[in-house]
Formats: sequence, C-alpha cells, structure tokens
Amino acid sequence: MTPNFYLWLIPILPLAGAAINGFFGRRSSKLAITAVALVFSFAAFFMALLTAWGFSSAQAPYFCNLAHWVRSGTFQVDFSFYLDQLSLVMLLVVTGVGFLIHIYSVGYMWDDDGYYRFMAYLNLFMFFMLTLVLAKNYLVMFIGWEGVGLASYLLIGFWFTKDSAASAGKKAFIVNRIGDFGFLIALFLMIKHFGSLDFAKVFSQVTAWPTETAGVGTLTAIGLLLMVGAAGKSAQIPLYVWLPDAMEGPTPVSALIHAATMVTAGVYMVARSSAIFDRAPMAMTVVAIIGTLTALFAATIGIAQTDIKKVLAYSTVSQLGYMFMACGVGAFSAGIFHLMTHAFFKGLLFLAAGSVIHGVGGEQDMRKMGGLRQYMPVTFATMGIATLAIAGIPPLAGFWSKDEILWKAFNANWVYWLVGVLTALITSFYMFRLMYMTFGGEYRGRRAAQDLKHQPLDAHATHDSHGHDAHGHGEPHESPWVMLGPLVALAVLSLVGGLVGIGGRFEHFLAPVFEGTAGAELARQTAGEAASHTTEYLLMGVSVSVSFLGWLLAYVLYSRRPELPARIAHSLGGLYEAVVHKYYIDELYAALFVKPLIDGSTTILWHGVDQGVIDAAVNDSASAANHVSDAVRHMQSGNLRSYAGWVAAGGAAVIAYMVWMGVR
Amino acid sequence: MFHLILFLFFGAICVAGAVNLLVQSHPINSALSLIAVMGSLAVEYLLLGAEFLTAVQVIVYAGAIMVLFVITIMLLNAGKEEGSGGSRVAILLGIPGVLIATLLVAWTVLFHSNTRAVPLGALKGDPRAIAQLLFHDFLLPFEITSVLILIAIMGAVVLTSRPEAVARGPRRDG
Amino acid sequence: MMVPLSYYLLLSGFLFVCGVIGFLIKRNIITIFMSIELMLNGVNLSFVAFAAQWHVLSGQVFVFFVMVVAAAEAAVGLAIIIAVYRTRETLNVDRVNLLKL
Amino acid sequence: MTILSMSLHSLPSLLAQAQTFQSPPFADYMRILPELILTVFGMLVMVVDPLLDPDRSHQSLGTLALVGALAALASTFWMAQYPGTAFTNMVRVEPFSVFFHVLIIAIAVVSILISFEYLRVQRIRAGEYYGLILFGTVGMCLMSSAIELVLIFIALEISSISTYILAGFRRHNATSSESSLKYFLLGSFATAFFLYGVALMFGATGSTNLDTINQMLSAGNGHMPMLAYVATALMFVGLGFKVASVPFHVWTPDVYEGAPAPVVGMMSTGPKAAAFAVLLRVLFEARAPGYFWLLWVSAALSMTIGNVCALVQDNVKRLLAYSSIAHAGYLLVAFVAQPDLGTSAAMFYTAAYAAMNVGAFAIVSHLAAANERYVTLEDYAGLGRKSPVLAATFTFFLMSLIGIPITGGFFAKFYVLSAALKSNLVGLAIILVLNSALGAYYYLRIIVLMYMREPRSDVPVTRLSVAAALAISACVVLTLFLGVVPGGVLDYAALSGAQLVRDTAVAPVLEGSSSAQP
Amino acid sequence: MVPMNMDSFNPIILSLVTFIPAVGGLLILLIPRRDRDIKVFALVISTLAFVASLHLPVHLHRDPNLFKFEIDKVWVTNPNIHYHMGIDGISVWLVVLTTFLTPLCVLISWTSIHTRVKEFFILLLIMESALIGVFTSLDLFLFYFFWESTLIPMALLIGVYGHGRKVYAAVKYFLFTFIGSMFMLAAILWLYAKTGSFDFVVIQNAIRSGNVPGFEHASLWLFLGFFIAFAVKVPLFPLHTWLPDAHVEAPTAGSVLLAGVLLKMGTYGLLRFDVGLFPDEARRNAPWIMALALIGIIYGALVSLVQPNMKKLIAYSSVSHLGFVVLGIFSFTAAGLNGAVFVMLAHGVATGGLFMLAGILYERRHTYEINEFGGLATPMPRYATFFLVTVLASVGLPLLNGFIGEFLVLSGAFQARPIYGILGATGVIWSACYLLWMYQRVFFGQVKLAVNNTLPDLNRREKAALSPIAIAALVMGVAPMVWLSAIDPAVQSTLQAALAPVTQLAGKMVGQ
Repeated sequence: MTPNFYLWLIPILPLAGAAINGFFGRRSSKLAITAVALVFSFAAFFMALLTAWGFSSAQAPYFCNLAHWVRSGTFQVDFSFYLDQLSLVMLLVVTGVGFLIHIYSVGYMWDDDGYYRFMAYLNLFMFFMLTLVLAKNYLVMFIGWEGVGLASYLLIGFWFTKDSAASAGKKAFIVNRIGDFGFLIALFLMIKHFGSLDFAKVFSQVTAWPTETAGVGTLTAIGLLLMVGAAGKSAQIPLYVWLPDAMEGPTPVSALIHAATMVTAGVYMVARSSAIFDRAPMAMTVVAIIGTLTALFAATIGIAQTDIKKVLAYSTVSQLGYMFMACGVGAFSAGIFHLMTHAFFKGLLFLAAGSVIHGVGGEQDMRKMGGLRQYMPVTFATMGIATLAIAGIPPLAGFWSKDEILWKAFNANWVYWLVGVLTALITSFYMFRLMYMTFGGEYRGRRAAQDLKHQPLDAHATHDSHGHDAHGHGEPHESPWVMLGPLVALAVLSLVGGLVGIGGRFEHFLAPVFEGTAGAELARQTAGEAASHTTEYLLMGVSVSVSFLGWLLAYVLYSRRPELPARIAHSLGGLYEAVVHKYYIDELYAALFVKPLIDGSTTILWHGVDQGVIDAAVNDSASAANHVSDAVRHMQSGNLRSYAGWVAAGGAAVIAYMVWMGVR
Repeated sequence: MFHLILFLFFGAICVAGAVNLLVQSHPINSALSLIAVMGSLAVEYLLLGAEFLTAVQVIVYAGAIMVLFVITIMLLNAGKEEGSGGSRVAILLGIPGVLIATLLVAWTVLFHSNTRAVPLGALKGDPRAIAQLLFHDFLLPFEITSVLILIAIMGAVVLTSRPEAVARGPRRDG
Repeated sequence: MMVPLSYYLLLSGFLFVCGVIGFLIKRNIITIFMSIELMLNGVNLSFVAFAAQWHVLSGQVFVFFVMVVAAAEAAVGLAIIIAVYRTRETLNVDRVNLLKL
Repeated sequence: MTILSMSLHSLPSLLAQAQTFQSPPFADYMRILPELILTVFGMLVMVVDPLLDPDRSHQSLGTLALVGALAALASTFWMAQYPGTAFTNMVRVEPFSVFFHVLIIAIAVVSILISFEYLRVQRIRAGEYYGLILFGTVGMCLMSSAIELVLIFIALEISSISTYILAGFRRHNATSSESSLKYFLLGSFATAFFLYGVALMFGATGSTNLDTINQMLSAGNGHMPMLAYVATALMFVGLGFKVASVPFHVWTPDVYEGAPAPVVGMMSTGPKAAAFAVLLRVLFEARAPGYFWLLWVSAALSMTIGNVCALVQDNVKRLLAYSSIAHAGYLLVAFVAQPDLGTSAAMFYTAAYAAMNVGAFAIVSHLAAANERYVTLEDYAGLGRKSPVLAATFTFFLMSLIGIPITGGFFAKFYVLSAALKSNLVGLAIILVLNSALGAYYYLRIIVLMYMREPRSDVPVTRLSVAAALAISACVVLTLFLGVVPGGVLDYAALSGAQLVRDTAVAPVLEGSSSAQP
Repeated sequence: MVPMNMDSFNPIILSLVTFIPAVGGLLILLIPRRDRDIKVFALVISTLAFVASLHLPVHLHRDPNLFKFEIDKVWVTNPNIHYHMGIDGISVWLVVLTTFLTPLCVLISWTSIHTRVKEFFILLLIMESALIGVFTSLDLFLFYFFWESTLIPMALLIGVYGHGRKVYAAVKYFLFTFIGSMFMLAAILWLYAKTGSFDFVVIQNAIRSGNVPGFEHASLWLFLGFFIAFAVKVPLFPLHTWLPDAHVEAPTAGSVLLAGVLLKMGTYGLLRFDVGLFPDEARRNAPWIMALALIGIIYGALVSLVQPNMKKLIAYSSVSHLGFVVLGIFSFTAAGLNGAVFVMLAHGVATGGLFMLAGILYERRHTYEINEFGGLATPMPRYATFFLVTVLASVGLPLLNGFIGEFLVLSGAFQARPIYGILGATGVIWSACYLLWMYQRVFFGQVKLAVNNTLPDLNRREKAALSPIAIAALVMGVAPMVWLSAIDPAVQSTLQAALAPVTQLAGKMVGQ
C-alpha cells in the first residue's frame, strides 16, 4: 500500500504514546511506561522504514489529506501530510535517532520521579517534529514548528525546581516565538499574494514569478522573514542565545532536540522553501552570510567553554551555520546531507557526553574530568568516532557532508569557503580539546560523593540509578548497556552514514525536490565538468589537512603541554575573557531589550500612563466634580434674602429676555 | 386737572409710604407707613371708580390685616432690627436686577401698554354689579376661597398652639 | 381732564418694586412680610387700572379675591412667624439659617 | 367672551340679573366632583378630630382621610364622563385634567398611607394634618382643571398655603419651622410675581380666561402686545418657583430637608405636577409668547445645577431635593419640544416621577424613625444586610431615578429624549444625557452604601407597618407598570396633549357650555 | 441524531434559553436559606440552560433566514418596541459560550462564597439571562434594555462579594459603562426619532436605502455614540482602566463572566451594530480604531508583563486579546472577522479558565500576589497541568483555541494594512513573555514559602469545573471548523452588508 493511506499515522502514533503516558503514567509502573513510550516511538520508526521501503521517486510526492482545519472565505487550510524525498530523509532521521534516544533515555532517566512525564514529553516531541516534517502546508508545519518549541520548553524545564532550567525553558520558548513572529508574517505575505499556504499551490505560483534580482520584493521579504523564523528555531545569529542555555535540560533532550532534530527544522524549512529562496537571490545571500558568520562565531565561543555540554551546544550552532551556508549558496541537498550526518554524530556526541556525565556523577565541567578513557572505554570509542566525524576526518560521515558544503560554497563565493575552512579548523580543535580534557590525562574530578548534595538534579537522577551504594559515587564508571546500545548504533551511522553521499547519490535522490532551482543548476555544473575535479580534490585536501591541523593543535595544547592554554589565555587577556563570556551577548541583550522593556513597562506604561494619566484623569475629574459641586452648592447660603435675591435676579433676567423678545 | 392733582397727591403719599416702609428700621413704623400706603391706595381706587374696593381696602386691608400685623409685632415685641450682615447675592444681584427689570417694565407700561387716558371714576364698581359677578360668574372661586380661609384658620391654630404632643411624650429634640 | 392709565400702572409698578426691594433689604421677618403685602397692593392697583382700561368689572373682582388671599396669607404667615419665634427667639431673618448648603 | 359680554350687559339691569341668577346645572357639580368629595371629607376629618382621643385618633382619622381620597379617586371616573367647561368657563374637564386629577389624588392617597406610621412615630396631631392634605389636594386638582387665571391663582394659594403649614408640622423642631418660614415667604414672594403676571396678562388681553387670552393673542396674528411678554415672564417666575426650576429653585433643598418626610414626598410631586399642569396650560393652551429659550436655558441649568449640587450631599432628603431640581429640568426639556409631543412626554414624566419619588420618600420616612434622626447617607450603610427587602425596593426606586430600563423613570427620560430629538433639540438632548450620567453617580452612592458597607448597629430598622408597606408596594407596582407597559398611560397622555393643543387651535371650543350635556 | 420534533422548539427556543436562568433565579427566592440546595438548584438551572442552548447550533443550519429562530412580537406600541429576537452564526456561539461558562461559575463559587449565598446565585443567574439577551435581541431597544440590565448585577457581584477596594472597583465599573451606554441610548433614540422604529433590520434597511433624514450629517456622531459604549465594554485602550480594578476585586465567578462574556458584549456590539448600521463610518474610521486596538494589544501586554498581581496580569492580558478582536473586526476582511469572532470565543474559554484557576489559588491562599507563590508545581501538579494548558491556549499555541483566531485576525489585518498585521503579530511574542514568565514565577523553582508546601491539589469539584475548559480549548483548536462553519456565512453576509453601501451611496450621490 502506498504511504498515502497511513502517512498520518506516523505522527499520530507518538501522540498516542504521549497521551497514554501523560494521563495514566502517574499511576502506572515504570515498565509499562517504558513499554508504551518505546512501542509507540518504534512503531513510528517502523512505519517510517516501511514508507522508505515502499517509496518510489516515480510516485513521489505522496499526499494524505486528513480533514479541513481552518476555512474562512476562500482561504482554507487542511490537516494534510506530504511525503517526498526531502521529508523522507527527515522522517528517517527523526524517527530513527528519536527511537535510539528513547532507548537511551530509559537508562538515563529511569530513576527520575518524573520519568513518565519525560517519556510523555519525548513522545509529544516526536509527534510535533513529525508533523513538522510531514506537513503539506505551512500552517500544519507551523503546528509542528510551535509544537517542538513547546516540547523543548517542557523538556528544558523538565527539572522545574531548578530556576536556571525553568528560565532556560522560558528563554527558549520566547526566543523561538520571536522567530515564529517572522514566520507568521511570512505566512501572511503568502496568504496575501498566493491566497494559500499549501506548498504545491504556493510554489507553483512562485515559479511563475520573475527572479527578484534588484531590491526587496515580495519573495525576498518572504524569504527573509522565513529566515528569521529559521534563525529562531535553528539558533542562528542573532537568535542563537537560547540554545546554550537549553543545555539545562536532561542530556537525552539535548541530544534529540538540540542537536539531532528540532534545531535542524530551520534548515529543513529553508530547504523546503527553496522555490521561494530561489527567486530571491538577496534572501539567499542573507541566509548564506548569516550561516557563515554563525558557524565561525559559535565555533570561536566553543573554544573556551569548559562545560562539556556547552561546548557541544556551540558546536551545534556552528554546524547549523554550515547547513545554512549550504542553503544560502543554493546547495540545499548538501545542507540536508550535512543535517543528516550531523544528526548522527552530534546526537552521538551528546549521548556520549551524557554517558560521561552519568559516569562521573553529574559533573559537567571538563576540568574536573580527564583520564576517563580507562573507566568508560565504550563511551570513549564511540565519542572518538563522533569527534573524528565532526572534525571531518575521511571517510567518516562528517567529512563527506562538510566537504560537499565547502565545495559548493567555493563555487558560489570563495569567502564562504575560506570562513568554512577556518571554522572547520576551529571545530576539530575544540572537539579534540574536549576529547583530551575528558578522556586524556588523569582523572581530576573529586570523588563525587560529598558534592552530590549541591549537584543539580541531573546528578540525582543518575545517582539514584545506583541506589545500591548509598554512600555516594565511587569511581567513574561505564554506563549500562541500555545507554551504550544507542551509542554504538549511532557510532556505526556516523562511520558509514556519509557514504550515501558519494558521487552525489544523495544529491540526485533529493534532486526532484529542488528541481529547477539554482541549487540544481549548481549541482549539475559542479558535477558535470571534469576540469574542476582537480580543484575539488585540492579543496578537499585543504579541508582535511585543516582538520588534522586542528587535531594537532589540540594534542599539543591539551595533551603534551597542558600548562600552555592558561598562558595563552592570559596573554590574550580581554579577548579570551570575551570568548569565555560568549562575547557578553546575553548581557548585551539583557541590557538592550529585557531590562528597558520591564522598566519601561513598569514606570512609563503602568505607573505612568495607566495610573498616572488615565486613572488620574478619571479620579481627578471625579474630585473636580465634587469641588464644583461644593462651590455651586454655596448658592444655598441658607440666607432667605439671598434666596430672594436669586429669585429676583432670575426674574429680572427673564423679564429682560422677554422684553427683548417682545421688541424684536 | 382735578383728577390729576388728586392722583398725584395720593400717589405721592403712596410713594412716600412705600419708601418709608423701606427706610424705617422699626417694624411698627413700617407697619404704619404701610397703612398709609393702603389708605391712599383706597383713594386711588376711588378715583378709578371702584367704590366697593375702596371700602373693602379700608376695612379689610388697612383695618383687619394690618391690625393683625401690629398685634403680632406687639406680641413678639419686635424691636429695631439689628444691622446683621446683609446678603451679598441680594445686594449685588437682586437690587440691580430689580432696578433693570423695573426700568424695562416701566418702559413697557409707558409706551407699549397702549393704555388710554380715563376720566374720573372711569368704571363704576358699585357693590351690586360686583355681587352680580361674584355670585354668578365667579361663583366657583368665591366658594373655593372658603376652603382657603378654612386652611388659613387651621394653619393658624396648628402653628400657634403649643405642641402638646411634645408635652405628653418625652421630649426628643435632635 | 383725563389721567393716562399708565400713570396708575407706573405707580403700581413702583409699589411692587418697593415690595421686592423691601424683601431684599429688610431684616425683620415681619417687615419682609409687609413688603409682600406691598407687592400685592401694587398688583391690585394695576388690576383696577386695567379694569378701567378694558372697562371690565371682573378686574375689580380679582382685587377682592386677592384681598381674601392676602388675608389668609397674613393669618398663616404670622402664625408661622410666631412658631419660628418660639423656636429661635429671633425675628432677624439672617439668623434663621439652620438649613443651608 | 362670556365674561366680557356678561359684565358689559350686567350694568344695572335687573332683567339681566333675573335671568343670570340661576344655580349652575348638575353637570357642573359632576365636573368638580373630586374636589367636592375631598372638601367634604376634609371637613369631616376636622369635625371628627375633637371627638377622638388624640392619642388614638391617628388610625381612625387616617382611615377617614384615606377613604375620602379613594372616593375622590373613584369619582374622577364619573368626572371624566362629563367633559366640558363648568361654572362659566372656570374649569374644563378634559383628558388632560382627568389625568392630573388621577395623578394628584393618587399621590395624596399614597402620602396618607405613608403618614399613618409617620404621625404615630413623630407624635403629630392627625386632624389638621389629614385635613390639610385633603384641602391641599383640592387646590392642586383645581389647578389642573382651571382655565381661569384667577381661579388658578386661588387654587395655587390653597395648595401652597396648605403645604406651607404641613412643612412646619414638626413644630418642636427648629428646622421644620424654619423650612416652613422660608417656603412661606419665598412662596408668597413668587406668588406675587405670578399675580402681577396675571394682572399684566389681564391688561394685555382684557381677560383672564385662558381660551379668551389665546384668542386675543392669536387675534393680532404674529404681533403680540408687549404686556403679554412681560406677563408671561412674570407668570413663569411664579410657576418656575413652584416647579423648582433654576434660578427659582433655591428654596427646595432647605424646605425639603426641614419638612416632614411624607409631606416632602407629597409636595415634591403633587404641587409640582399641578404647577406643571398650569405651566402647560399657560404655555400651550393660552399660547403665551416667546418662551422657547427661556425654558431651554432654565431646563439646562436645572438639570446641571441640580445634579452637580447633589453630588456632595450627605443628607438623603437634601440629596433627593437636588435630584428633584434635576428632574424638573428633565421635565422642562419636554416643554421646549413640540407642544403635542412635549405635553404627552411631560405628563408621562410627571406620573413616573411621582411614582418613584413618593416611593423613595416613603422609605426615607420609614427609616427616619422618631424625630427624623436617621436621614444621613451614613445611616443607610449596610441596609442591604439589615433589611434586604427594603434595600431592594429603595434600590429599585433609585434605579428608576437613574433611568435604568424596566423602571418608569427610564421611559420617562426616554420619551422626553425622543420628544426633544424629534423636535431637533440635539443640544438639549445631549445635555440631558450627560446629566443623567452624572446623576447616576449620587444615586449609586446610596446603593453602594446600602450593599457594600458594613451595617451600622446603632441605626435600628423597625418593621414596616401595613399601611407603609401598602404605599411602598403601590409605588413599586406603578413604577414597574410604567416601566414595562408604558403604552397605555402614554397613549392617554398623548391623546390629552393632542386635545389640549388642538382645542387651543380652535379656541374657545365649548362656548357657554355650562349647559352642555355629556 | 436530533429527532425532528425538536424543531418545534425553534420559535420559542430563544426565549427559553434567555429566560430560563432569570426564572430560575427568581425561583431561588422561594428556596429556604439552605445554601446547599441553592447551589445545587443554581447548578441544575444553569446546566439546563446550557443544554437548551445546545439546541441552537444543532438546528442553526435548518433555518434559511439570515437571523435564525427569529421571534418578533410587539412589546410596547408607543414607542413601537418589539420583542424581536434572533441569532446568526456569530451570536449563537456567544450565547452558547455564556451558558457554557455559567455552570462552571456556579461550581467554582461553591465554597468561595460564604455570605449571602442566595443573593449571589440570584444575581449570577439574572446576569446570565441579561447576557444572553444582549446577544439574542434584534430590537435596539430590547438590546439596550438587556445591555443595561447586565450593569447592576455585575456591579453588585463586584461590590458585595469582591475583596479589597471592591466599592471603588464597582463604582468605577458602573460609571464607565453607564456613561458610555448613555451615548448609545442617545444614538438609538436619534435613530428611533428619525425612522420610527427600533428594529435593527428595519433601521439597517432604512439607512442603506438612504431614506433617513439628516443621516449624512449625523452618521459620524451616531457611530461614535455606539462606539463609545462598546469601546468602554471591550475595553479599548484609553478606556480600559476600569477592567483591571474590576477584575482584581471581583469574585471568581464575576471575573469569569466579566472576562468571558461581558467584554464580548462590546466587541459583539461593534460587529453587529456599529459595523452593521454605519458601515461607511466604520470603514472611514477604521484606521484610528485599528490603531487603538494595536495600542491595546501591545500596551496591555507590556503592562501585564510587569503586574505583580496574578489577576491584574490576566486582566491586562484580556485588554491585549480583545485588541485582537477589534483589529479583526475593523480589518473588514473575511479572515479578520472570522478570526475576531473566534478570538471572542477562545478568549472567553481560555481567560475564563485562567480566572477560575486564579480563584482556586485564592481560595487556598487568599492572595493573588505572584511573589507569594513559586514552586507550586511540586505540591499541586494537577493544578499546574491545567494551568499550563490554559496558559498555552491563551498564548496561542497551534492545536489550542487561541491560535486559530489570532492567526485569522492577524492575516486579515495584514491583508487590510500590512503594518497593522505586523505590529499586531508582535502580540504573539508578548503573550508568550508575560504568561510564561508568570507561570514560571508561580509554579517553577523551589517552594519558597512553607505555606505553599501543604497546598491541597485540585479536588473533584474543581476538576469538574476545569476539565470542560481544557477540553473545549483543545477541541476548538483541533476542530475549529465546527465553529467556523457556522460563523463564516454570517460573517460573509455581514461583510457584504458592510461593503455594499459604497455603491449605494455612490448611487445616491449620482441621484442627487
């Protein structure tokens, strides 16, 4: 049977799981919860595989129209799903990685009080994410779009008793909302100009439009606004600030949402809207520039971070930058390719980091780690693979995708390529730095037992999983297999995942989606002429060597001469400080937007306008009326003769008036 | 000529009396001057031929009513009125207004009341003719005045009699 | 020799006004009441004058009624004055101002 | 006309006397039947009074008076059967006068009912009290049906003098006598103006019969004698005083505050209604000239000053006094409108206002307790807690005074407004609207006090006597009736108004109708 | 599914729905002062009304006329006031919203009202009748009557059963709305004076056919007359200050009805009467009105952002949300109007729910101060969940009811005037800011005050009161077509009516 019939099932299944766990989880046993969560997420994964099996580019794209959702006048939006090569890729990634992380979470969260909540949230996230990727129109996509935001809000703030976690969740949601604002406006523009939000309808009309070479036309506006949305969701400049904080969430969440799937939604959306971007070169340029800058910017921050998850977070931001760079230069397929590989190795990295944290009893500061290689070999191995992959060491997954992007970028404009390469250098540097600091050298961490009490709940969660030694947490130790399994699986994927891209097979697979776009042209010409092959290999060599260079640097600084970094940092002084403090961007935003907003609203609007002006006006007019009344009533002096005076005067006035009337 | 002289003479008395009523500070003097006014008014009526009214004016008004006044003054032995602070409204608004109104009315009466000049005893108001009207045309008002008188009597009785209700019941003045 | 009725009217008007002014300036309640009587007298005169003007006797009858009313008013008024005097021991109208504002 | 011819011929001719000396026909007595009945019962009350023990006379005398009033009320029905003029054009029975008869007598009935309890509590002599109420009612009734200025004057005096006396009835209380004095002096002062106006009108037209006046005035088509203008002005002063319209309102608050509450309830509605009737007759039947802006300004001032002054009052009676000034202003708006619309609107307003205001004063006088001790707003605090029913009723009346729907007050305002708007008096209409918004404030203050403050323990609330309960419920019913199905009353008012105006168009209709049969 | 004979109700159903509560309220007078019976009775009555009102949407489509279930009887001949009722796709849902919220109000007031229970429920039910009447009446006079009738009960609910500066709040509420409505009365009377009828349809036709003498000069003033009355109720920006006070001091049920239904009277009036009668003026004045609405959206949001008092925060959020409604109405686009109506309903449910939740908290702690709480998610998880759902609905999360309306409104506004759409869309951000921040401060973090550790979670009654809200929020978000399919036709006809007179006016110009 073709996917048309059961397409809608794929998102619904996890929702069912979420519902069941959400409603009955509180009272049902952990095993039941686990069963429900895993079964439903696996079902989704299974359906996805089924779909992939039955998928034929000939019949693609598939539709599935569930029901009317909104209709007003001529404008109508349905619950309708859509499957083409692009969404298939996303589908597999989301369900696959998602399912693995579900398994991992079972081990990681087993002893948390909110286990059922966590599982329900995860399922809920799966539902929204799948809605997002399977949507047939922008509004349903927006459901997923906002929905994943909600899920991440809930999951980041999962340990809500921790203020930092709560505010991190809020921050994530609000920053995303700012992005969504742009997205919404884009949708309004589409409604205004195309009268529909359906991909097919919109794109078919767009292709009829001329390319907006000069100035900001409608399409450019739409593109830019979509990019705002994407920037919010995929943590690009200037809206990336929420992602690092999002690390407050449990590590599986960071892996699933803030590495593998949700944050890539922006990329997916831009790729999905390739038709529009294609007609708006200026928007494309903006996307490319933002992506490039973010890549470099985030990477530099990554250098100086000591929190293992923070490092990964910034590396995620930077990698996303790569993807946008790709989309910006029209290499959408390359972007998606990198998205996929990134999902593998970054997911892996996070899970491994989680396993490390779990192993050392909730410690996240790399300075307190080190020498874990002998304690947790599997974790080390898998994480190593992931590091090689992200660093772009051939033939691992990262290499292929990153190289593809750099090559496309070079064809577009060599500046992108240069920055990209630089970023690659930094990336491999801080990744290996992370490896050395974590696994190399001696174990620097104190025995976690005594400082458990002022460890965040993350520690509790993991600590409780070893209730047998109540006195605390002895040696660092390897994680249980329920957690290691997913690591291994992802490691394999990171190893071989890139091979699908060899010879542009992946690109050709996706080609129908980006048919007729500049990206396609680019693909053809770059694939076509043999002459440029030499340059291609040259560049490949450069990037690879750069990655090795980064590795070398890290090796020197953090394995051979561990005292050097401090000195370098000292010599750099202010710059280093700035980097450590993430260039004070958060502080800047606080000073620039948050504080003025709060203070302004309080003093000017509330106390000023509302109470000071409007209410005051009302009350004053009331008291004024009283004063007037008090004045007027003194007419009633109580003196008879003055009363008579009034009467007489009034009479006189009346007579005078009447006489005048008579004379006229 | 005779008519005019009489009119002017008694008119002058009226005016004098009226003014005197205002300027006198002791009520009794005012009362007396008022009597003078009424008396001379009676003569004015006579000049216009209203004999019956003249009689009634002298008997009822000057006679009965003013006596009532005088008695009251005596009863309450009202002395000279002390010059307590007057009322600004009355002086500043009332008097000027009144004067203006007076001028206007006077002007109207003089030039726009298209009244004619009349001889001495213009309209004979002898008792019979009056009675004719009173008991036929104005029968109803005449009868109704009895109610008025009745009320007046009741009022006088009620208001002047000492409130025995209070004498009986415990006195509770607010 | 005839006298214009307007003279009579003027006289009556003057009396009326004197009454009004008296009401305004006099302080003794009784005097004030007297000035009301003065006003009524003024009105009476103009009634009579107009009766002559229209040669209609009813004008004189009105005067009669006015007198009756005046008598009634006098009775009641003086009774009220006495009542007031009982409670306030004064005839000065300016002192009779418990009720005000 | 009659008067003119009569008096001309009646110069000494015994023949004429012979044929003119004839007692009026039966119909004429029917046309003043209510007045007769009231007078008779008034005298009965006075006769019976001395025969009873003054301690226990309240009930019986009150019942007697009540019976009389009710009989009079019933008799209006027969009166209505005999339309036409009586006693040589002294009074005219027509829907207009019937309407006001019913209204005024009804007011008297309710006031008597209220007085039952009040007199007992206040230890007031019942005989004269009820007598005066009945006689005063006679005066008011005559005012509404008289078409002869002199009769109007006398009737006016009757009603005024009786109210002067009633105002002073709390004799062991300085304020009461003071209010009586002020009312009396200013009242006679104003009456003198009115009388002077009558005189001048007589001078201008040679008659005091409204129809004749109308005829004479409209005879010199367009050109009116100057005297008529001045006369109108002076009469307006007098009547404006009676209806308490600015600038002749100054007496109202003091008098209302000092006078006994039931009397205030009566005199704020009865004489007012009568005075309005007279004003209507003078303006629309006699077609007095050039009053438009006069009333316009007076109405605007009355509304505004009344409401503004009421804002800061803390004595309920005084507050209601100011509110009555404001309502007089609303009423005058109707006078400015087109005669036919205005008349009906004004008549309806008088009725509605009577119903709600008497009701309000009924409650005030009940709560006032001995010697009217509890009449400040503070005394009403928490009434909703102490006696919900009473509070709810009072709230109802206040809502009616504000002009909330399903109350008579609403429709009253409503008709006035629509009359004004139909006559394109937009400015006045807006002033009215703003004022009723302003007025809402101080009525609301009372409601707020009653419901949203803690009750004061030192203010006792006695049980409601049967009579008072009857009176109040009657007022409620009437207000509600006028508020839910105002159609009937308004139609009657419209009819009589139209007739009033039409009659004057072809005046005088009923020539020498003293012998006219129904 | 509904048997045909149900149709026999159609002529009287409106009167039934309108007056069942009032009659019930009067019946309560007869019940002896045993609070429990009174509560149960009130609950039964209001539920009955709800069930009866469900007849309306079910049978709506069967009636081909513009106004369904119409009933037109003469009430007063002079002036000719008709008892003329009828509903269309717009008002029907507002009626149902009213009847839906009232039983919940009864439930929520079960224990929070101790004193003068009888009067409370009488007022509540009378209030309900008046509210329904406002939405059902087609005779301007009848409308005005019901409109005013909501005044006193609500003022009493606030002033008698409220807390804090209740009297100030009640008086403020009364005066604001009363003064506003006086202008409307004047306008209504003007129309009556000129057309001799109060009937909405008649007057509308008279105006359209242009035979109302002097209408050209008066129309602006008439429009403003109605507008002020409605703008106060909405409340639109400069006239909104009565709302926070009224809400903060009002008892829970009062707040729920106030926010849930009362404010909709204003927006409904704008839509039905201001736009319906004076479309030209409405379009002419749309720019500044939309500007005011925008100010309301942003201003309300910013002010509520910094409120230390939970209820005040919600109140200001209503100012913001109602701004959306006005924005939609005056965008004169199908989307805008549909959205406006939908926002009315959604806001009614969501904000009603928020107030109920706030009330529940107040019952436990007797304060609305946000600082008094914190970490409540630990002691009262169920409560926190309900609160979260409601907050999200109010924030406008897709698949919850808040989203559809806001989306449609904004897209409509955007089509009309892009800049308005864009500025309005910022509201999406603000709402997230203030609500989530409030949620965080109340529920997240460690429990600061020991008192809050022992707070009991929701009991069965409260759950019974809250679940309908949550369910409604979800259903409205997932299947809005149920509502829109009824709303859309009505909106379309309104829109045509509003846009038609241009040509007719032009025709008149030509004619002259």
